Amino acid sequence: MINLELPKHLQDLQTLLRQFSNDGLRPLSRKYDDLEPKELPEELGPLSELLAAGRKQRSANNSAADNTDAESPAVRNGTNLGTVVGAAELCWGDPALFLAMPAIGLGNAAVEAVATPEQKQQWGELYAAMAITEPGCGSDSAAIRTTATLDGDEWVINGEKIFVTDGYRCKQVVVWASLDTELGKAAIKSFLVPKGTPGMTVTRVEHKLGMRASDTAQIVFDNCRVPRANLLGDPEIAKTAEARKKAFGGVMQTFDNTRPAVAAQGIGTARAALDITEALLRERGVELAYNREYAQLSALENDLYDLETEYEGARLLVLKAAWMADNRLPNSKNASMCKAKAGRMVNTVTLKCVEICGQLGYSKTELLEKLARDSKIIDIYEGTQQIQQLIVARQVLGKSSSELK
Amino acid sequence: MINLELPKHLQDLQTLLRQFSNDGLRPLSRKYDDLEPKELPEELGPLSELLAAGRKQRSANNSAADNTDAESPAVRNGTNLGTVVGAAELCWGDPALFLAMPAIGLGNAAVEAVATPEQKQQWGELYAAMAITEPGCGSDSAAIRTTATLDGDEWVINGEKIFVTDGYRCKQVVVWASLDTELGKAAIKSFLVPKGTPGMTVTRVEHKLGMRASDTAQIVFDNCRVPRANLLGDPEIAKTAEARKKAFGGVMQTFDNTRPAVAAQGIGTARAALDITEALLRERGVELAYNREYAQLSALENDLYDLETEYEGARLLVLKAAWMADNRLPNSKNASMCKAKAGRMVNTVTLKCVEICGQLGYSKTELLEKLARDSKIIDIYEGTQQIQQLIVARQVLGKSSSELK
Amino acid sequence: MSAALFDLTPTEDQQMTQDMVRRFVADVMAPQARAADEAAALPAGFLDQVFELGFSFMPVPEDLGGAGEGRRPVSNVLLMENLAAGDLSMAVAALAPLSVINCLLDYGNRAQQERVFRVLNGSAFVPAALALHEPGVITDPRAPATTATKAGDGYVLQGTKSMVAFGPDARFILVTALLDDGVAAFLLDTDNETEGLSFQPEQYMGLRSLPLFQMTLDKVLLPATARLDEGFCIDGLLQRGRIAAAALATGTCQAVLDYVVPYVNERVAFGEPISNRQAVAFMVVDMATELEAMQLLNWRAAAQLEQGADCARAAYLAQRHASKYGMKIGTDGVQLFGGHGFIREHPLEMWYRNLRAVPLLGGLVLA
Amino acid sequence: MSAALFDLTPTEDQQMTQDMVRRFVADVMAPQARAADEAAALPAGFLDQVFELGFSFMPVPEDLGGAGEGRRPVSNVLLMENLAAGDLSMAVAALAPLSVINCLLDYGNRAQQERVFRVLNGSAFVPAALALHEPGVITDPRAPATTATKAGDGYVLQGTKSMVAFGPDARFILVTALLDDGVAAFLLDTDNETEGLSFQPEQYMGLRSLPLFQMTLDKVLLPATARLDEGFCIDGLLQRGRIAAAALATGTCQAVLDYVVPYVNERVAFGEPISNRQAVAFMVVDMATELEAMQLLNWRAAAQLEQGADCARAAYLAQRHASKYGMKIGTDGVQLFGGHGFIREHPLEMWYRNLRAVPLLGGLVLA
Repeated sequence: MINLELPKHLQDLQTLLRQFSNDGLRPLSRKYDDLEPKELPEELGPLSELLAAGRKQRSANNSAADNTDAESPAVRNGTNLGTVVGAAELCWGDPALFLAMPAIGLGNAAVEAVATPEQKQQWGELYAAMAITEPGCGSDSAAIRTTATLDGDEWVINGEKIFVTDGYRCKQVVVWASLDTELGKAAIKSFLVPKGTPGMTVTRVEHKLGMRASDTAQIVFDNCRVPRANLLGDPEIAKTAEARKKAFGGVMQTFDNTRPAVAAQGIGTARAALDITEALLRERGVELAYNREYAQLSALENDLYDLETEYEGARLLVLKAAWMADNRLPNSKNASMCKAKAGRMVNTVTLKCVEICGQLGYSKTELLEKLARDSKIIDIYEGTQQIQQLIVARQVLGKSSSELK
Repeated sequence: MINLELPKHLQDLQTLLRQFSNDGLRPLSRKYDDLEPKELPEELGPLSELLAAGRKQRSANNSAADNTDAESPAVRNGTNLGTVVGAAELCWGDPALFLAMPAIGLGNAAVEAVATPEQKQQWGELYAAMAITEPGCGSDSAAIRTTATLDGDEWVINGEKIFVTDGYRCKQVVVWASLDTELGKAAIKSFLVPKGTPGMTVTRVEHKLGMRASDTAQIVFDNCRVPRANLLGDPEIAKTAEARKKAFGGVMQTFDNTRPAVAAQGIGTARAALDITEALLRERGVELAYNREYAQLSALENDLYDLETEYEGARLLVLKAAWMADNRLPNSKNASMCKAKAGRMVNTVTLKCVEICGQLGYSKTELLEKLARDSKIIDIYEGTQQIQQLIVARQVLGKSSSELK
Repeated sequence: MSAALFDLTPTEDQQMTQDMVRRFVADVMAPQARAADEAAALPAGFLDQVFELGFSFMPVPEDLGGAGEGRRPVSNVLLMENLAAGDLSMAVAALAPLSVINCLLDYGNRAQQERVFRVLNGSAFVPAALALHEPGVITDPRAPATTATKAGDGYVLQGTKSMVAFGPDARFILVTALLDDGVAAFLLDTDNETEGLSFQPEQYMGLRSLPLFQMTLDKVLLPATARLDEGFCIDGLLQRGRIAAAALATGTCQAVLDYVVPYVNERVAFGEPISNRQAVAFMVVDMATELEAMQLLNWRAAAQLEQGADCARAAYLAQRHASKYGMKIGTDGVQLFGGHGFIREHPLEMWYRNLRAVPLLGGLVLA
Repeated sequence: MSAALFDLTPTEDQQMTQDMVRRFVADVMAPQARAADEAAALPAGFLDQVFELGFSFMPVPEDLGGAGEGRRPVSNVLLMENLAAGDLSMAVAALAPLSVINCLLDYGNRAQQERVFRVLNGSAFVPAALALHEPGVITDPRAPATTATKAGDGYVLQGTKSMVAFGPDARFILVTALLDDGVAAFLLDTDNETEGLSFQPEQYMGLRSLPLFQMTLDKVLLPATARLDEGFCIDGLLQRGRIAAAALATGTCQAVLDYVVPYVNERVAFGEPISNRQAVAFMVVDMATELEAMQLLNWRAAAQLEQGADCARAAYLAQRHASKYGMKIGTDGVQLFGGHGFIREHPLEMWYRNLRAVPLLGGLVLA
């Protein structure tokens, strides 16, 4: 039955996280944006544990409400929907602090998916960064030049990675490297490298436009050796063209699943900017009533309604993509659609809110200018606007990547 | 010295044509949009003659003011600037009737440029349509499949042309045909075919969204024979790759010169829509004063200022491209820039004016809905938005057509 | 409670109805749309075929001669999407009587319902229409220029309405008017109240096959029973109109997308299908993306309305999105076809004209 | 009359000045811009180097110690474009005193001009600034919250201003205030009128190397001679600000375009330069197109102002265009660089932050 409201257990989650964001994150926003610390903001450790504890308790109390595990129910509102709802609420608090929270990233997910219990035990507390991008490759993951060569029972890794979120603060790095650069995508594998492994050096921590509470590192691998078992997943290189495509497709699918979650960062960040703007304007007598005709509106109202429209459209696209994943419907197209739309939406919304609020919007007195800085990367990382459009285009038009480049 | 106002002789021309448009064209607008006649609207013949007479007299009186022919003046405001100013004013009157005026099109220009006095005498009164597009080729002129084969002293033409403006009403057709379809662009030549030549048949006159006072024809050439001398320009096929490129470049340059003129249609059409809209709103107390801050504006005012901004930006780009041509500055980039901008601007402006004016905008009571229909083709013909962007991109980025497709 | 889950699956009933409507659209509507637009008239027999489908019968209570399915905004939205994918003008014509029925179900009293439902669900299609629009450049349905004045037991209506479907052929017309600083609604029965009532045909950029009229009310006297009960709420009515407008836009845009995709894949320029170019492909991506967003925004509004929740914001945003992106999809459709989009051989130019009507459709149809 | 021709050619003088300024920009400004932004301070010695160039000296009449070139809005616009191409924050700092001079040339009396020009064209750079902005979310320079009240021979000013360049270091500050329902302007000399005057440093998203302050006027008493003559016109002042803002945006956008073109041609992804993709190439085309339009719109306004014509519409449209497309170019610049645009190694992110200031720049600089 068509219903686009969130179920009670997710509304409860929103309420809880909204409070957490408001009381826990917002008070730290300006401080860590100014500091741009290399180290993890000290409050984030305890806050993350609080979140994790809450998650554990909720899943104990509410397993009936979160019906993912129920026996083939007609429709599921499960982990994926919960993830996007949660990410949005925490980014409403602060997108940079959300990004900086330990162990929420792709790296952990990649390890959790394939590591054996013994490995996890051996590797210790998991706080893994994901190292993919290289100076010569942006969205073109297949162009990776970092290599891994088997020498006895160890992989020897050489190469340079940039834009590694958590790269400085993490305890492990999951690094993408090629077993044979001649063989293209199929030869790309991921390896877990614990911090402190000789040959792995963090050579720089970036200074950034936004997301400054989070660390973004450059990491060099110089004959860095890890045990053979640290290759995550299947060590074989696919032999046939078909198998190669499939192997890389598997790697890329990790992104399909995370794109709605990244898009959700845009949802929460945009909502924060709209809420601040609307509150400031309410003090000046501007109230959105959602009932007047265009010709009766002020420019401010009209523009805010436009932003609300873009916001709500993006939000529902994100919920749909997550809902499809929960219900095992193929969602690659929708995942990219929602990332593309949310990425451009959050940039438009936050920049326009700064403009609408004039001097105050541009000033550091309010968080609007910060949100407009944080927002920009959401349209870039985990696949730029342009890459998402390519993915959607190929699916809508039924094209291969050689036909539509 | 930087000055972006028009010189007196062009302002006088504007005043004159504005009156002509208002008194001569506007009263016919609705009539011929409704009728969608195959034949030339009867009033257009006399009106065109009136225009031509005025042009002749002005050039006699004002040759000092139009300084194109003056001996190397520092700066020229000549034919090109005059053409875009004139086209804009007449389209302010009615873009469809402007397009329908006999002998203003590309065909005449092409003949005037190369025909000998004897040929002109022989061909009689010139009212030539230009036949380029074919069912299988849109903006890709190089893909032309119509052929011309020399048989004794005659060219034998075979093929099918579509979207020929004036194709039904004209007295001659200038048709693009290939001497050898294997040789690509370099083998494309243009031929003058007088109406009534056996083998040339108008097979259809299109029914259109807008520009309905103008005729758009489909013409079939079935062993259509014309004298050898009816090939316009150089009959040789360039031998080297370099020479071929140059030969086709010459053909394409015709478009460089006409693009600002087509863009000017967008300027006049948009101005008409804005003037009607602003007059209607003035009656309701909305007046554009160009002095209030954003936060003090109504949605209507704010949107109108946006449209005025788009309009004025496009208008100045058109004037610049024409001014460059008058002053012999290479303007291919600017010609495409102004066509691209004016094409999307006029579509945006006219459609928005319809929306702004609500019931009245959508109704046939006003001309706004007609302008929104007429406008769409301006972003398509003589090179679509996308083709113009390609041309600009190749110049800005220094790319060949094989690098940037 | 399973009903409270986020869900995008139509019910089985809805799916069955959709299948039926889609067959009707493919067999009856789409093939006739172009010719009807050219002729500026509905295809002969179309309204009777619509009547056979029984839309107007479904929501009416059983004791008033209907199927008793009740008010179902979500089902209405699915119906409207599907019909508009066939043709917007024909869809509005088909839905106008249902809109009067929906309005009476929400705001009419028992006597009004009985009177109207009996006639509209008789033995053939009987035209009925809303009269919410007024002519002019700045109008406000929340403060109409048309006035109602109490006169004895009844009311005198004075003013001019615009875009009234079917005009003099409409048996019932629902008119809004300003009464004592508030907006009231009146049910006008053209069999009885003809004194002072006149109609003039109107012509528009699009919606050409839909007969639209200006209606002049010159001291038209209505009985007290014509007024909709005090439960009437203009904001509620406008919300239902916004949802209807967005649904109609969604259907029309779906038709554009479905028509455009095969064309850009087949059309060759510069040696390749034009869809191999990013500028073309990304235009199609934007179409597909905003079409999904348009539908989701509106489904949310309709579901809220159906659940009795406040749908003001969702309906407002849905219609704004549909107005903006509906027109964008309309003009991009023509653009992708180039010169072929500009000629009336293809339906693109018709969709372009019709999609400019989206901001006005809420005055003609209610979800 | 040759002057009446449409012409886009700078005069020879203007061309010579442009060449000089461009060298200064390339040698002095651009190389220091990034570090200044990080340090949130102007580079040491920069203002003195600006003083050497003599901008503030040029328009001042000879008998007041200047070069006597007079008010030249077009030349000012070219200067502003060029300086902003080097760095926006440094450009605004360099131009703030000239803006006070321009204002006094238009609206000051002889005594005011003498007093100020002598100081500003002394032996070193002396800061001076405009105080038009007020803090808050909805403000209106045509109806400032700061008030002026007549008190004896003079005026008492009460209120708060924002974005005052140099703050306490500014020797002269031009303040607007509401006086008897009209906006009046006052020349505040911080050497004399310090009672009730206080400053608080402000921080913004961009313009970081420019020192900006909130200025509180708590019953600040000004002599009658501080008021600009009755010729003062707030709309005229705002027009001059709009033209300045558009010129500064144009220069900054030019810097973005110049930086982006080689990058997209060199950066390889999926086996080719990214500029071989239409989505990238067309983004650059839009940048180039709107940059040209921005410049032309503003040149028209400046030329009208210089010719004494009404430039209200042209200036208004120029600033609207610059605000909208300036930000678009700013964000597209970052987008084209992807992750590299987001880090402070490249100047893209600084331009992104600075270009969001365009709607506010008219309160800081006058053409």
